[in-house]
Amino acid sequence: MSTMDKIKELISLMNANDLSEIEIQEDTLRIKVKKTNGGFQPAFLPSVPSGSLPAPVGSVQHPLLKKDNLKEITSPMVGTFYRAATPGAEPHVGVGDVLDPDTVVCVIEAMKIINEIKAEVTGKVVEVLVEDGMPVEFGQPLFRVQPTVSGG
Amino acid sequence: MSTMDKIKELISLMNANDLSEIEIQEDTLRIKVKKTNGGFQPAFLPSVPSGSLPAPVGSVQHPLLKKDNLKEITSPMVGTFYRAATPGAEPHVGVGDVLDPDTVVCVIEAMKIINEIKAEVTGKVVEVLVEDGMPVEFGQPLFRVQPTVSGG
Amino acid sequence: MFSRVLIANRGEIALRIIRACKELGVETVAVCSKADEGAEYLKLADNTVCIGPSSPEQSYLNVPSIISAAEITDVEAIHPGYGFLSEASHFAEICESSNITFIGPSAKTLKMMGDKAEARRVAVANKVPVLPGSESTVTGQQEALGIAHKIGYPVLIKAAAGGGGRGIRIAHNDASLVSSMAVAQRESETAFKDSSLYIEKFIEHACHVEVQILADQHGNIIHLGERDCSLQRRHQKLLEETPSPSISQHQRSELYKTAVKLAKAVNYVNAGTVEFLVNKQDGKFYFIEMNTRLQVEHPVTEMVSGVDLVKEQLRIASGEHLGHRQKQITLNGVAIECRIYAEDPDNGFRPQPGRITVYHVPGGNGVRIDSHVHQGYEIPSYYDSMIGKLIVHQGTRQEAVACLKRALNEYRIEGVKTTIPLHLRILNHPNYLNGDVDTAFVERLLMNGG
Amino acid sequence: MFSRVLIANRGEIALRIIRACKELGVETVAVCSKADEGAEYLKLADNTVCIGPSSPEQSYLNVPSIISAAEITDVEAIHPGYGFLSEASHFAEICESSNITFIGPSAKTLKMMGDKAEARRVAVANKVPVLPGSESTVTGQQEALGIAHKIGYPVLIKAAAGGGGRGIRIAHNDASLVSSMAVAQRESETAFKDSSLYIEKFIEHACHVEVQILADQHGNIIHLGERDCSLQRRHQKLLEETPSPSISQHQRSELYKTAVKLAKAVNYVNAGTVEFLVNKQDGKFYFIEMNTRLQVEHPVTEMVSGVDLVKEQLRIASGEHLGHRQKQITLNGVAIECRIYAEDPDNGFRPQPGRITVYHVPGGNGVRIDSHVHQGYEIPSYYDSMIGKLIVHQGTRQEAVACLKRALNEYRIEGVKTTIPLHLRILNHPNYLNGDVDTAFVERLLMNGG
Repeated sequence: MSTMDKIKELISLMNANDLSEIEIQEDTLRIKVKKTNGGFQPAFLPSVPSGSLPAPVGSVQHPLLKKDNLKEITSPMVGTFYRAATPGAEPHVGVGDVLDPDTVVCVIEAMKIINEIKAEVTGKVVEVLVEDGMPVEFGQPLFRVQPTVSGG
Repeated sequence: MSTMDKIKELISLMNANDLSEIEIQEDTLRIKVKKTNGGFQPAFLPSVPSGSLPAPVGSVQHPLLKKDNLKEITSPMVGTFYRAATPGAEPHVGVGDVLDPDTVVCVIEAMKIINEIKAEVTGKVVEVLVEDGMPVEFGQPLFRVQPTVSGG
Repeated sequence: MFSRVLIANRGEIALRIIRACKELGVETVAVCSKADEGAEYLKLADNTVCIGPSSPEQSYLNVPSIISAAEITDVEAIHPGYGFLSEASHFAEICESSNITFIGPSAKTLKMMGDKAEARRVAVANKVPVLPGSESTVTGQQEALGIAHKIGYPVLIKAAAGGGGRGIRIAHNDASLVSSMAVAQRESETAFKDSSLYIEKFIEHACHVEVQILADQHGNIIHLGERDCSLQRRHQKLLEETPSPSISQHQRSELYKTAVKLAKAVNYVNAGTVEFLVNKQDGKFYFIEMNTRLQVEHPVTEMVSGVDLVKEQLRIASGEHLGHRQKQITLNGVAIECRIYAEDPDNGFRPQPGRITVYHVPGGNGVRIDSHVHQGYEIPSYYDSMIGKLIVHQGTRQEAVACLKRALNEYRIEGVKTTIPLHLRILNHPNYLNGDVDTAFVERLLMNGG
Repeated sequence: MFSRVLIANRGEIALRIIRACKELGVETVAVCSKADEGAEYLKLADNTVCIGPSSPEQSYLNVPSIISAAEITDVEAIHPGYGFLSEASHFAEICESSNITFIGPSAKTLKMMGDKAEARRVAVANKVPVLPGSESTVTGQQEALGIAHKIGYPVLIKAAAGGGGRGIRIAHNDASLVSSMAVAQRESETAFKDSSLYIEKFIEHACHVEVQILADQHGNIIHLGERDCSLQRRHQKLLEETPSPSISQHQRSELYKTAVKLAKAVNYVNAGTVEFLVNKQDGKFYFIEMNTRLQVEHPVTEMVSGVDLVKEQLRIASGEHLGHRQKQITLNGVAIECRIYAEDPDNGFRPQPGRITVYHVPGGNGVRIDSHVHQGYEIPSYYDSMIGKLIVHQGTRQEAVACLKRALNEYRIEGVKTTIPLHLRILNHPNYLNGDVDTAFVERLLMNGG
């Protein structure tokens, strides 16, 4: 078995068995296996569901899609997301549109200023993740894009 | 057995035994097994070393001896351990003495009352664990005995 | 002050006493059963002695073993905590005869106030109002029925040697009196080796208000205000607060006067609590009993008075004068305590022994936590299921309730179920917020589902 | 009162403000950087907005992002906590122009008191004693040397825009003045984009005593006693207490009067702190600066006064009258705070980011914990290394020290090293016990080895 295969098998073993650490040393054989530490990640009770910031549309992560090398365009700022520069106008982009890095995909209004957001990726829009007029936070995924040049 | 098979067996051992860590080193054999800790056992800093209760003589456990089916005679009460009924008298028993269940092995003084402690086991005294005149707590090992009838 | 003290108890109250001793520079000897051996809170004591197997009878109630542990560690005094041997006059007597100071009242006082019928006689003799009922202990059925007919149903049946809500039953008619008596006597015989009972009038809408007393060996007696412990489930306290939201200033000062009068009459020494039942309909109050020990709920008094009751107990027992005069005591703000039990609310609040896999406690302004547990702690099945107390202190009752709610929501306990959701239900109930509660409030809440 | 407030801060102080808001029934919006995203304390807020990457400049100091977060969540007010934007007048101005209440003094006050030279002029004009030194900011070397020669060495070099001990240096002669100035200016330029400094006389044996002020929008100003913050390491506070063990009753009341006079002179509104240096040799005191915000060490004042400073800040900012008059304020007992830092004492007290694998905090009577961490918490490397504050409250200083020691010994933290052993060293030092400390005490202690 190759080293890579061994590592892969170890990782799947870890995932399947809730381990946190495996250590091997093969010459005079040294093995170390560690279970995930029952310590707790969530220290506090979950608070009431958020009132003002609605969950972004389709914000649930799709690991399978992600594996298919989809890229996300995320918000570089906090503000209000608009698909078009002016109310009633056509959205800058929609599903199926082809983007180059300079394509303006939306605008985000912050402190009364309209900021144009560029794709910064080449590809095709697969999904629009935020509804028009909704607030977005820093780093929030806005679009999911199938890149045409390089994989993720 | 292959390394991978070894690991798999170790993992199933861990799952079956609620262990958090196993460490093996095969040349001059090093094994380390850890029980699931989850949080932590020692919740508080260790306090200052105990003042009044001295560590009993030879109270450090000898796992190898234990494996050899040695039995312990433990204290059934809190009090002061005396090897003889009266000061200066011969100890009830010593290393090498053969005991039957009714043999008085020592006395423990509690609340000014002298309590005779019986062996409750058949065998030969291998070790006396507490020095004459020292305080003992409930369950504290007093003698180590090699049983002659049945194993541990 | 003593140089070394043995703590004849376990869990949170043992830790509470260890902490007080440490702050006073007193060395501590903790005792433990086999079930508690190795528990982390014991490591905070200077010394630990294992005194017996897991069952309380063979360990924390095992007088010879505890006395023997005290002798081999050469302590000067024993703090009994609450429960277990804290009100056992024979234990206090043996301490006295072994030249060990029992941190509490004298064996004589324990005996007098521990016998509820005797306590009642003392109260009556001192013009302290008592509930209509049997004047001494009752063992016969006919006698019990006669009393019940005289005072009228419903009546309360109490084990003379009971405590902590054990051995208390309500009877609404002759049949239930007869059957309840039988059960109560059997229970009491098992728990306390004493089957004598007494019977008193049961007040349907009452609140439970108790006054904290401190008295030194030199005749000084003060009170530290009251605690309202009306929120009970199966006669076991769940939430306590001070001041009581149910009584007037006039009632309050009457209760204080009465409690101090009674304590003086019996030459009371050390910390004690005089319990009263207040009839919410006519405002009359009645002496129930005197608890001759530290109470579980003592922290609420500490929060509003700034007086450390356990340190005071140690000072009093070592012969010091009370450090505070009555007029120096000011009671500031409101304090509320929630007793957190490891119990399964979906299963009749059955105690849930087991391992606490996640444990994180609230903090911040006005929050106090008294607990011996930690992440990874294994709750033994042999003892009380209380895993800790959350106490808050704020300027007003409204603020205290708000603080308590936010603190309860910060708790993070996994591995065992707790009474935290029940506490939140109580705190969110409009009647609780209005101070409109009585001793049956919690049972009514639970009967109304959810 | 506001219905929704945004908290422009992180860590323990963000949690402190969330708790106060919850207790007042105010909805909270927490903001966070990418490094703090998902942190457990954020889940106690009603809402969280990620405002930028991990670096403070792009997140917690990012004004447009914070204002934008406030706008999309429709809050009425912003609480800035301490540090970050808490004393930034431009931020307060933008809040004002965006119709968002900045919870703190006006932008004008922030600007005036934030400019140390201006603050000094205001003090002098109001006959508040100040240290001999530069009357305004200094940038030139010759000017600095001239002042140093006039007031005599040693002198202190301070960044005009500094805070939290940053940008402070001592010079004992011309050469060290010249080199220290260069470093201080470079540091200050990087940190605050402002290289102006000022210079003042350095007092060798001084204690740092500060007075807590509360003022409403209706002209009512009160003080809540002082805090002694002499125990510092690299000009960063380590342990704070109230009352100060170093000043007399007379000095105390003089300090209170002076602080209130200054606050009145600048029409101060909200919570503020007037800092003084007290010369231990002649007892004279000097105004240093006014901190126009909540202080890290505010809990010690809360413990002795019973006043919740954060709730008061919210009340004041929402236009309410002060809930307390000066004569209603009584300061009870002694409170001490230890700031627990995740730092490696064997490695020059370098901050130790990393995962806290074991975390158990002390509890019991008189103990308060303010902390946002928990078992499993990952300390980010971008921010302050303080992981929590332990505050104790007792009747006397001796009791407070005893309580603090037993509480520090109950802490159980693994995965990162902390300053707890250093705190214990301080508390066990005879000079500390005697109250014989000054601002150089800790440095001397550390120089005297292991």
